[in-house]
Amino acid sequence: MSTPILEVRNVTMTFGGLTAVDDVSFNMAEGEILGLIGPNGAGKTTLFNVINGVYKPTRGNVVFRGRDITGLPPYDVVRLGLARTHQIVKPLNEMTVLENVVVGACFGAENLGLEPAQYVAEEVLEFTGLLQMKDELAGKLNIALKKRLEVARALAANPRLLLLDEVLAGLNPSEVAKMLDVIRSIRDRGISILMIEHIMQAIMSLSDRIVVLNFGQKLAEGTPDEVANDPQVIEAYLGDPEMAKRILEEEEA
Amino acid sequence: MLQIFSSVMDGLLIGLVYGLAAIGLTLIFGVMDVVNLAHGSIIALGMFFLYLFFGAGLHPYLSLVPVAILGFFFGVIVYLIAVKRIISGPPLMSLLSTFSVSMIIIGIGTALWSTSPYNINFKVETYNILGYTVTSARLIAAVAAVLVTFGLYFFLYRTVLGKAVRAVANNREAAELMGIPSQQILAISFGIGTMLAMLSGALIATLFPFTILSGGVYELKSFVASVLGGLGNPTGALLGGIILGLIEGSVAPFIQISWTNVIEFVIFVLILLFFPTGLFGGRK
Amino acid sequence: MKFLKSPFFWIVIAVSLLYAVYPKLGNNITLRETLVLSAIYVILATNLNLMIGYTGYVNFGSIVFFGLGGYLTLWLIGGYGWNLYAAVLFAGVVTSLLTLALGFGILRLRGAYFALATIGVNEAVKDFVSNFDKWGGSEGIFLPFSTYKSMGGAVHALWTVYFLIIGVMALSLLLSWFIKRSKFGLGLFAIREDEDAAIVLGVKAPVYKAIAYSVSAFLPAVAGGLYFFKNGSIVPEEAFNLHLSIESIVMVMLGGQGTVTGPWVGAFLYERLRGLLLTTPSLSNFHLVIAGVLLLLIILFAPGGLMGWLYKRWARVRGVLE
Amino acid sequence: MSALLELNGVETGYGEVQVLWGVSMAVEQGRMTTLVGANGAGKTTTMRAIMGIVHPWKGAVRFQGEDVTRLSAHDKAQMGLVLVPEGRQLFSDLTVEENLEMGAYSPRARKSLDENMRKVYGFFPRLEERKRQKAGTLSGGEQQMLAVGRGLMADPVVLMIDELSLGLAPVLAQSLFATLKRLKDAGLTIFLVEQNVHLALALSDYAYVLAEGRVKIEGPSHEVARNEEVREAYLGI
Amino acid sequence: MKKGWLLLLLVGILGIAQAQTVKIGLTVSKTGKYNVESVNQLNGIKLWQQWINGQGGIPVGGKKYKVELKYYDDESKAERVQQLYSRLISQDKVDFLISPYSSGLTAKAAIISEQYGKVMVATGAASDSIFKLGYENVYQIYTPASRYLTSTVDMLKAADPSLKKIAVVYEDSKFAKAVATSAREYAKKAGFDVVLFEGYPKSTTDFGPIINKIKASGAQALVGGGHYADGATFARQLFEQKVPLKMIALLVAPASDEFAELGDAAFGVVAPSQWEPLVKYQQTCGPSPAQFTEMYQKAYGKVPAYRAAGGFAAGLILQKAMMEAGSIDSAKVRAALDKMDLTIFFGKIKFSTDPKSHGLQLGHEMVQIQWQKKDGKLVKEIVWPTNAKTSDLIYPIR
Repeated sequence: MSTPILEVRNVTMTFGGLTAVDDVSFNMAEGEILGLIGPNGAGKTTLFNVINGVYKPTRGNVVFRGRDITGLPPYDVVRLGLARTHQIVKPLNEMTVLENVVVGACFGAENLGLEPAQYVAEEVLEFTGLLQMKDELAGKLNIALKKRLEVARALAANPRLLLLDEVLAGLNPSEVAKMLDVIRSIRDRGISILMIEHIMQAIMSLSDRIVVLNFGQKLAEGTPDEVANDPQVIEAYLGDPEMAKRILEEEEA
Repeated sequence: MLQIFSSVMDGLLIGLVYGLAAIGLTLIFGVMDVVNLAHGSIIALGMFFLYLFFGAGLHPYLSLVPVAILGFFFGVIVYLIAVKRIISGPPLMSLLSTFSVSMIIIGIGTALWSTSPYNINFKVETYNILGYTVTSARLIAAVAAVLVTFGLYFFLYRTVLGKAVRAVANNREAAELMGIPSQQILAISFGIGTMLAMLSGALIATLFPFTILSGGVYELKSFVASVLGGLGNPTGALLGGIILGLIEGSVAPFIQISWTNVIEFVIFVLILLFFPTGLFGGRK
Repeated sequence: MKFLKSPFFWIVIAVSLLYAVYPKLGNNITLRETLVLSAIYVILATNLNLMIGYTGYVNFGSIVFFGLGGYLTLWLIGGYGWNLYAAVLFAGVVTSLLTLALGFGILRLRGAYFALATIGVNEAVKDFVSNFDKWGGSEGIFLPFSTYKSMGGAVHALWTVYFLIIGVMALSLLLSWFIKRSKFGLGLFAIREDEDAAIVLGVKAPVYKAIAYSVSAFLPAVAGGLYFFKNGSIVPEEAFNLHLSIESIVMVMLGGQGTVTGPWVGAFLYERLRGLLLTTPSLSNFHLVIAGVLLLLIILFAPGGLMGWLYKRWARVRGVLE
Repeated sequence: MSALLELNGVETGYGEVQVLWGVSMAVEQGRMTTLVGANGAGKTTTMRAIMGIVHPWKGAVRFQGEDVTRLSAHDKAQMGLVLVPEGRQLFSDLTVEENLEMGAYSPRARKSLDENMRKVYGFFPRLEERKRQKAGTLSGGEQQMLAVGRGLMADPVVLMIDELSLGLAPVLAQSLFATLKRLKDAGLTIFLVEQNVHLALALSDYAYVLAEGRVKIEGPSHEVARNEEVREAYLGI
Repeated sequence: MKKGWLLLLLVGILGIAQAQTVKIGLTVSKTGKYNVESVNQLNGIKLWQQWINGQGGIPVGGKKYKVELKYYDDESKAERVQQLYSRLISQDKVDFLISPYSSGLTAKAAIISEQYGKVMVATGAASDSIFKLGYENVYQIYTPASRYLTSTVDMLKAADPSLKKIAVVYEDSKFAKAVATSAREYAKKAGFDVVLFEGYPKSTTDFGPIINKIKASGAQALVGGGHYADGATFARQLFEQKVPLKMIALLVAPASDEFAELGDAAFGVVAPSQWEPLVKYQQTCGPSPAQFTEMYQKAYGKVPAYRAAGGFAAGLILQKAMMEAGSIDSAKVRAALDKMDLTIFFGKIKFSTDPKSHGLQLGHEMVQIQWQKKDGKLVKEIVWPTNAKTSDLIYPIR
């Protein structure tokens, strides 16, 4: 088997007394789509921040394409071909859509000059269906387009691995469908994807495998089917159907 | 030995007054994240308000009361005109809007009182304690600074309104949800911060001569003191003021006086760089 | 040579030539002295804009560059007999390098903390220089009149300095323009909009910021050298006048931060306005008040400045005036 | 009988992005009403629009028969329309007791401050144990207790809770819900946003399902719970 | 016919030319930090203009030149000074210049006057260093800083030959530092022990640290100071802190009448002054000190301070030089100034012609004043030099 594109080894991240990520390990194969799910506050976004270098983990390592990138600042991580999007979109508001994507292309893996970056950006915008609004200010886009812009910017960096943080949240079904198409075609380009998502239908159908986090710990890992039928997962994430009954019973007792 | 003792005592006494000025600055920053660049000119205004009441025949220490009341309302007005609209904007906006208030105050002040120095001439006793000479004005100013600080603490920790100020500082939206009228509280906080600045100005006026431009020096000292103590932390600001006074007092015997400022500002920048939340913890 | 096709480039050249030629033709010294002041303002505002407008960092103590440049220049000329050109270049380079080093430190601070630190740096330098005997301490440095004689007499020397200052003004504008259209500028704008996002997109923010800070120091330092050479002397309060720092911010805001034309127009208008207020007897007592009210109105109601307002009205202006 | 709290065709959003597209709801006196829906469906925005933190662009909010659409959040809170916001939003630098006291800021609630304080401590004895501690130092569960307790201190006519069990261990969530049930049984009107659909539907009387900023389904909770459509839209399996 | 008209016109022009004017330009700090001093100085200059124009103008080479003053507000700011002096020379075409108030502004103006070869009489500027930069057209009226406190030291030595320890404490400004530095050298030569030599920053209002140092040094007398505000404060705090000094001599502040407002703190304080209304110089031209004082009082309703006298003196000296030169040509007037050696109501006037210090004032001397009590009221008395004194020095004061 070839080297995994990403290895997360025993990563722990604490803030003050709070442990946000607790000894999490998993591997990702080249070309894979790996879903990362778990209740709010389970540490998913923190884990993303550790992987792309926003945080330096308290313990553990992140290895990208065989190279230890633990503690490398995000701008160096992008250079190596690991790009990401943000759950809470961070558009460069006062810049146009095109300029936003040009930033991604300029400072991404290829380290392009302004002019070639322009071509890459236009190509990415076309691919993500944003081309006709390339001269709009990014701050004026609606949430769906902003999400797509996040993806376009990350894609312009020409990554080998893309981290997608809830790119479907807040989109309506037709927008979700469009975004899913975009994600599939990204995969078809040979880019590996690690994605955090809440919309189960989507993540179940897209992912090759799924990792479930709960209270910072890895709760389960496996194919969508395996995970969906794991009772622990159902309880932690979907809510325990028995709990209500217990409350009602307690009340009566 | 006596010189060092005298210097340290002098530093401590004046440091309390610096601390009071710094509390005014840091309170406003703590509650609404606004660095008030009108702070210095407001201090100067406090000096002149005292001068006016003194000129009208009121005893300087009695004049502190109307100065405080005037200061509070002045602060509320400044808040409503210049700060309210931009309070959620980027920091540059509040820096510049308070700076423009400063320009307006200094402009009007210059037109009214020119830039020449004024004095509060009243009877000052001199005491000699173990060879250390101290004037009643300095002692009273220091004591008044401590009393006002205690008053502020009582207000912030023992009254509902004071607790509401802290609540708004902590989480404006949650306060609003709990029925606390946050805009009113912000205006009140700005008023109190302004009042403290004016009071410290008035106390300084009982010690030293002043011009409408005098505030600048104390504004810079307030910055240093509040950064030392951690921006947004009133106790820290008082301690920062005392430390500043002690630094001034204790280095004086050993170096040329004119180097004191260099030392102060170098400490200021170093603290900002290496302890951005100050020595006693401030807001992030 | 794509820039040769841009109307903006030619506007800068034309205005600078007009600045240079007009007073010379009429041998109008008064106008020259007025324009020097206006040019210095443009230089300060334009370079400050690289930090405030492009990078989003509010530098309240930008005047420290101007003052340091002035001190280094006069010290080298007065003490070591350097010629003016070598001295101002050296002053510019040294100031830039010092700023670069400083930048790696204080640019870790954001928002109000950075602004306060820059005030602290300016005041620390001012007080240090006031005590620094090699630079004359509080007495400052005075140039012997013979310095001007070696430049073909004082009249000639002062004209030369004037042309140089106009040159620095043109350079400032062109530099500001080139940066805006460069990859470097793109990185800075990304930092201004959202530094964390920029870092994640691959912008080496710490390095970019420090370089922008350092670049914004170079031409003001050169201008400081020229200006104080023209004055023939330098003292700490004039060199590190915090007020002028803040006035520069007003100019940037007045014209519109983040644009190339904004600080230029803002500086020009501010100088005119100040002049008008000061020379009108009924207003001169209130010039500070009027300037303050004006600034407050801009902040409260037109935070984009003049250019922001123009862009909103006539989007096409953007194509000609950067 | 007209409802205690009513929304009529409320539309709102952030900047130019519209989130709610004509939401109408009614919260009846003495009932527990719940609002469920996917992430991003607009539940929190609905709560914020009711309070006036986000201003409704169109439509009206009526409380106790009065149009309160244009009132500010603190005015509504003083009238007894109280929201326990998502993410707790405690005054982390204030002590537990001070937080509770701030809950009772409005003149209406301050009258019964002591009595309410006793009640809250009765519900959450842990809070009394820690009343001198700063709120920021509490554990997640204690913080949620304090958030609810602070809301109760306001002497609410309607208590709105946004994401009660978010990020809480199941045991803690369970005990909080048990408390909520007791409050409801004591006659308090509750309006709940909850991600744990099973629980929310099992405990509440009436439910609204929100999707894409519109109310998709409404009805008595036990009916909504049996609705396959809901399971599909929300749970995705 | 036409020729007749032209002739008439020509005669007309010549007729006007007969009543000639000489234009003198300067800037005044109507606003800013030098406002009070500068306006005082202007009052003196204007008084001179009225006085000489009242006599029909300055008699130069058989013609009479009326004096026209042209002045602008420099806001006490350097950048305005250069702009305005350029304007005075190139646009207003003035014939001669008088300096702005203060050494700092004068230095800026000097560069402009020098590059156009215009003569500038400097008043209100006591710096030595301006005159060591190689200027050829600038002439100083005031006693330069280096000699400000030297006569104070002489006076102290005369009053108490046994006193040894003195402190020199000065404001850290160009002027005061220069004064203090030369005072220290002079005192050392005179056999004093300078136990403390220290500057304080310009904006100082709290002299506590300085006073602690003075006490620790064991100094018996103090010379120093800076400008008005700091000097007054310093004197007050020295008094409040009961510092045991036998003599206190401060620059500038005690020379002002407002100093009396300090009350008991003012008592005994000594100051060097450029000029006092009570001086008894025997002038060789122009009004006597008493006449000047009377004229000034009539015009402005108050006793002239030395700055006003300096203003008048600046005009008078320019006038004298023009008369000597018999021309208003700059080069000739410059030559006349170089040769000048006379005594006016302001004192003796003689300029250095050494190229290394051209224009520096050599002749004029300071007088020493002391605040004393007469009938319970504070009054300024001249106590030095002995031939000019109105009262004896009170020594020691504490």
